[in-house]
Amino acid sequence: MKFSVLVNEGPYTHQASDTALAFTKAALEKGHEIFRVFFYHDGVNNGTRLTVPPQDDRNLQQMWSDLGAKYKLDLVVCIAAAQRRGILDENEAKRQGKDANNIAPGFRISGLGQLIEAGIEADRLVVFGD
Amino acid sequence: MKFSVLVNEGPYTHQASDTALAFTKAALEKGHEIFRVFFYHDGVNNGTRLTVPPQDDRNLQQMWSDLGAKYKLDLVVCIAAAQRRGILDENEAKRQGKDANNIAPGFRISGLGQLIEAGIEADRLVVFGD
Amino acid sequence: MSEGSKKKKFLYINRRAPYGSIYALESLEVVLIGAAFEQDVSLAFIDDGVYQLMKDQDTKAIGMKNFAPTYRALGDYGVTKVFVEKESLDERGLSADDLMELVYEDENEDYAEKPLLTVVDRKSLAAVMGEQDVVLSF
Amino acid sequence: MSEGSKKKKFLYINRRAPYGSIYALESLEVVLIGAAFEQDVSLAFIDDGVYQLMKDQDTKAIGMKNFAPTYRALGDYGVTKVFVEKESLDERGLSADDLMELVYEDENEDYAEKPLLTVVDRKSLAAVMGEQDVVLSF
Amino acid sequence: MSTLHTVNKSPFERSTFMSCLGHLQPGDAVLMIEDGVVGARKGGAFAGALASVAGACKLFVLGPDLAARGLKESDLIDGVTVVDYGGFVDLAASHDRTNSWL
Amino acid sequence: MSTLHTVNKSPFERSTFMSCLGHLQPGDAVLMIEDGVVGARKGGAFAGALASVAGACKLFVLGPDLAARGLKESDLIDGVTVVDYGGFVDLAASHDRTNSWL
Repeated sequence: MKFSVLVNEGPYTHQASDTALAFTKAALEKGHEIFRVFFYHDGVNNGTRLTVPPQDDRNLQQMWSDLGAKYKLDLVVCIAAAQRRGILDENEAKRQGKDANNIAPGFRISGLGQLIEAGIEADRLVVFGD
Repeated sequence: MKFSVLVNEGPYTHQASDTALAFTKAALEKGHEIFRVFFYHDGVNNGTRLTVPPQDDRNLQQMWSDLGAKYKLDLVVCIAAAQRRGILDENEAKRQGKDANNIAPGFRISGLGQLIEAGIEADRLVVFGD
Repeated sequence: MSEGSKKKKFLYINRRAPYGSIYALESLEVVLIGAAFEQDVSLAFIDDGVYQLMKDQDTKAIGMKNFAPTYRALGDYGVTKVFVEKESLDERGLSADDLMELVYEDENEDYAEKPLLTVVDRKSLAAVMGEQDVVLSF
Repeated sequence: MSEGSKKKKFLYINRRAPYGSIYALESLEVVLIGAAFEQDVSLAFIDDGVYQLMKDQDTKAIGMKNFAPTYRALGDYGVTKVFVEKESLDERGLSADDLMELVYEDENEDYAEKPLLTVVDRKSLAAVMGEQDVVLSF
Repeated sequence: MSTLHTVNKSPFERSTFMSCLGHLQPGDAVLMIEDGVVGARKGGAFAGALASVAGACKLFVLGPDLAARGLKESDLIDGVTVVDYGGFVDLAASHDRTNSWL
Repeated sequence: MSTLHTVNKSPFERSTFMSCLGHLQPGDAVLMIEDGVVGARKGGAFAGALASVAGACKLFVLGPDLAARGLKESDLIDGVTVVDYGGFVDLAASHDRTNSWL
């Protein structure tokens, strides 16, 4: 079956990202397809490569990037939500005249239409949030 | 009177930062002193200079930086919370081997002890959060 | 729509008051972007979500943009199934009179102006939820 | 402490369950750092905060660090006034037996081992709240 | 030695509002801010609980938040005073401590 | 045509748990995850409300979240099934849609 996953909160503050990651992994291990993981609201904060969690804690950005690389996942950060919260890739940083970017490997920034498409194309959309 | 302010949530997602800013401004305009504004939990996300809010929306980072400059406010971002969430200044980025930093002008990164001190030194500590 | 393309039933459930958090505004952004995809869209306002539709919202003093007028455009975006839960109004001491008078022009009836909001009871709304392909709650 | 230095009464109120959000953990980090300042510290566990003290927390399967053992160190940090609200336990079908058995060594009584948690009723806790200089709620 | 309690969430969404009311001392003040202002509306399910503490405690709502949610002073239960951000500062200054119910 | 409802917050903290129970259709399933698992504890204030829907709907809790909060299967009201993340996936697949009460 084809799933899409929506992550609405950032890492650490709420459990949403942890649960979404565990769900996504379990679905893949059962042979399901993940059409897309879309990050909205504070969920975009999962996609910064500048996090330095404590050494005895999990690194959620790294875990998403690793899972994405292993299964070739489409990890999409909403552009409008990302701009409000300061998540930029190289192109966006240039376009907005910012002197740095912080997007993590394996994440891409795109529009909200990708969320609607994720709902249309997948058999099930599962949402995680606050 | 001497106030300290604690901001526990990031900009836009919750109203906490807006209300804290309005409170701080009103206190200053009444002639009170603001000993420190401390940003904890997701509150550290107020301190990234990479945000690009929509043109018809407020820019909370800019408003904090401006208010800070006008009144010489001590705007302190908690280092432990900031590392978890990817808010770094130049020193921290170097120390952690990161290729970019995102701290906004007028904010400084320091330890949780600064929050305790803010509670001890101010006559009142007022907290804003989710 | 062409026969081959997919048309799904999308329900957006709005449960939170506006301004205290961004969910109401960012939900509206999804609905407006989603309109371009010509899906079968419904909106439901339940629990504190009913406050999103209040008349006379004035956000000047909190320094935030008043996005309530945007709900007036829903009809133009082809979103005409908009439900408000009666029990949610009742619990809050509100009635339909406290809400904005929203209308849309029905293109199937010579653009006759019709009320956009339909107040329904909890049981009916639960039935609407049970008919969807995709449910997004904000 | 020297006579001139300030000593204030700090109360940390823990209201949320652990793991679902980070507030419980980051509250504990404040308490431990704050201990170095030798203030007059109290902790209160009310509402869902009582779940932070549950016995037998096992976080292996959620992939998060179990920080419950850290509460055992509170006494070593000089934090010995730790209140648990009785009504909050009752509403959740919990009793003091469901909580970790935490102790501290009383340095004023030849390091006698004493229970760290004191179960108090809501009214008493409200009185404790009213005696503080600084109240932080997480 | 009284406390200013602030409540920033709707009682219809979170338990903080009722938890706050359950921990008041006589002479304390409650200030409803942000989404918390909706709890003070006349005819709402929590109006009675709020009114029951109005004798022993003073009740306030933040006007800017009230207006944003389309509510007017006349929509509120009796005994609630509307203040602006300056009034919030005054309340924080005139009480011995602030307890933010988050 | 049944729905999997997920509830991720404690009923003692938020209204989502009760709002979800109020919007169930016969044949639906409710899965309590994250802090939501505490609502299924025997003797708790919401145990009765949950038990009252157990006839028409199936009830589940996410085991990893239950263990993290120091709760065991034997602590739960009757009629609640414990699943792991794989079971969560199976439930999402076997119902026509998922409704996350956020």
